[in-house]
Amino acid sequence: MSVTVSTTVYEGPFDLLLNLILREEVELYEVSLSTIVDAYLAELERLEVCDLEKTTEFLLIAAILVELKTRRLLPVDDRFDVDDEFGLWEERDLLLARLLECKTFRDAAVSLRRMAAEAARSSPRRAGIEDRFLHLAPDLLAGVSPVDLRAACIRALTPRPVFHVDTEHIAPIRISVADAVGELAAELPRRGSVTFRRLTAGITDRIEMVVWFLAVLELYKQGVVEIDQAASFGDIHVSWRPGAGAGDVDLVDAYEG
Amino acid sequence: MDPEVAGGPDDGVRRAIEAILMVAVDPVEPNLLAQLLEMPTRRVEAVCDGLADWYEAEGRGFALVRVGGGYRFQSHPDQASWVERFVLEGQHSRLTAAALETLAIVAYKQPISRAQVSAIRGVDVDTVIRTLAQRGYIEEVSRDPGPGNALMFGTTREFLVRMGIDRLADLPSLGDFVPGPEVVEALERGLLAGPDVVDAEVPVDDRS
Amino acid sequence: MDPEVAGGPDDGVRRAIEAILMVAVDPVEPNLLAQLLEMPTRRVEAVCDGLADWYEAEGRGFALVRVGGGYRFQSHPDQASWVERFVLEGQHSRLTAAALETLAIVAYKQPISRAQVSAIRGVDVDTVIRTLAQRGYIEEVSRDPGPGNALMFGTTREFLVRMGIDRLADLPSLGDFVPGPEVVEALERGLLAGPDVVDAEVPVDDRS
Repeated sequence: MSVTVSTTVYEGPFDLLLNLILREEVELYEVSLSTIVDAYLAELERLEVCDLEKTTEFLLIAAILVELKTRRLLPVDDRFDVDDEFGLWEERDLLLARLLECKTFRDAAVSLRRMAAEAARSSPRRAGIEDRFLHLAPDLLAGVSPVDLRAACIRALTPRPVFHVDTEHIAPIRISVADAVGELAAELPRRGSVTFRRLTAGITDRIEMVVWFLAVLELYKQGVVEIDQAASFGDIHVSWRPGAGAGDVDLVDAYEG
Repeated sequence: MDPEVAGGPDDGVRRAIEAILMVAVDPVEPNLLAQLLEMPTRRVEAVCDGLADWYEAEGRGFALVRVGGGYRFQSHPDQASWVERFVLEGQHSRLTAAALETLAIVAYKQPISRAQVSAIRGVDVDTVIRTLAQRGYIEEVSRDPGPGNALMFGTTREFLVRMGIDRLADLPSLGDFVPGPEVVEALERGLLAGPDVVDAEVPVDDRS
Repeated sequence: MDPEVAGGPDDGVRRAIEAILMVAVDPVEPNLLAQLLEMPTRRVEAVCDGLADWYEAEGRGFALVRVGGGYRFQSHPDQASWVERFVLEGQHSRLTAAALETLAIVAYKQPISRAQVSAIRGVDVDTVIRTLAQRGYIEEVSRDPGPGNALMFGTTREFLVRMGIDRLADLPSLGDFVPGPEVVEALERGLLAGPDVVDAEVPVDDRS
């Protein structure tokens, strides 16, 4: 199923998720992650000057989806950790609560917009007092000194604080999932088994890390690698399945998560 | 004939109020009117409400409304198209959906800190908060007594005026917006699909 | 009953005029009303005069008068004592922080247009500019030579008197204070022909 994601159709990170889920037949599992990542990258390209707020929102939603999807893609066997499972449910409930809250305020905002539009149909009287009463009006500058005026001027002309966000984490992604799959297919048969940690040593960019992780999952889906994690938070061992050739790998054109 | 029209017991009060509201720039609080006219606030309110009803019944092109804690004259909403022709200067620029959502959160949860708004919206709200403050819809109202002493924001009188309401209590109840069971269910279905569902779709056989 | 009250042939016109005059800040010329309402000036005048008579006959606390070439609502002369009380007791007796900042910008950056002040302050300043002008602190001093011929404002002699200084040069210097880029841009823009003109070619304001 293809879901078109446009950054202009949502406001706030949970909005996208809301839209996707509430569009009835869309299962989160079926939402194409690559569509979202691609849209994000395209948006970054398009925005010569980054709209940081928008890109950050985008990143956040992408991260949430990645997290949820990876959880579902990961094999669940009978050795699953009860605590992990419990934590997962707890996290889902939290997310659900947040989504409900988000929806509540989104609807409240729609209502505010309607109220404001209705109120804007009337304009207030603001002609003020007639000239004949002006002499009665108190001197508004009583107690204001030239120094106060200077302070007010500086206050008004001071550069507005620049909205600063650490842009490191939203640097454009250099590698696509398809690229990573290709590289892994070329590299892994030679190396046999390697930990994910080692595989991604030197990568500090979280999104790039996610890209590599998705690539590994893709290979796992295709049945050419095995994944093994001995303990929670322990190293993930990725091993090329004996007998599988690099040629068996379907070099995804566009990753369809 | 309506007692507000002429000669009634409140006739002098009515005329004074009409004159004062005609020169006022901001909504005039009933308390102030009561103080100036030396009479109970309740009587002032009764006269004002009577006047408002009378203008409406008479089909005047203007209205007397209670907004932002006071009374004011304004053009009648159904004359909006004529007033727009006359007022050439641009109307208030519209708020973005993001700004409105933030505004809704501040309105219903005030006093609230930037970080708290941020937590609900899931994004950094610094820019939006600054825009809203600059437009005069919200302002710093206090400091969080807890650690960090975060600035707490609340809505302004300007906000009430822009929403066309008299006080915060006139906002629709937040409960009206809590999603219905069908939405909750849809969200649950979307989010909580358990491992069972997933299992069926993952190529289990290939796990060796 | 008077034909202006309701349902008469001019009812729609009457309501539109009431609405427009209610929001107008200055007297509105009958020509302008005629143009907006797409009807002969004489008919507009007839409706306005009819309205004025009717308010008077009804004993409203306000009046519709023809003054300075146009029509406007104002408080009824016989309510002057109440309005005086309101002006003396009800008005804010100090400038708001926002108004003071606007005055300061005009004082230090004059001559400056309303649009420039608005761009610097990030909000609509019409009402504040009007209040400051009405109080005699600022006035129109020239017109922007560029297209649009925006009115340029400066401070008055009255302002100097209130500040207790002899001339503008006596205002304390802003020193080496550097204004924000949006301020520089706003000041530059006013000197330009139009929005199409490239900003980069305009010399930076050297007055500050």
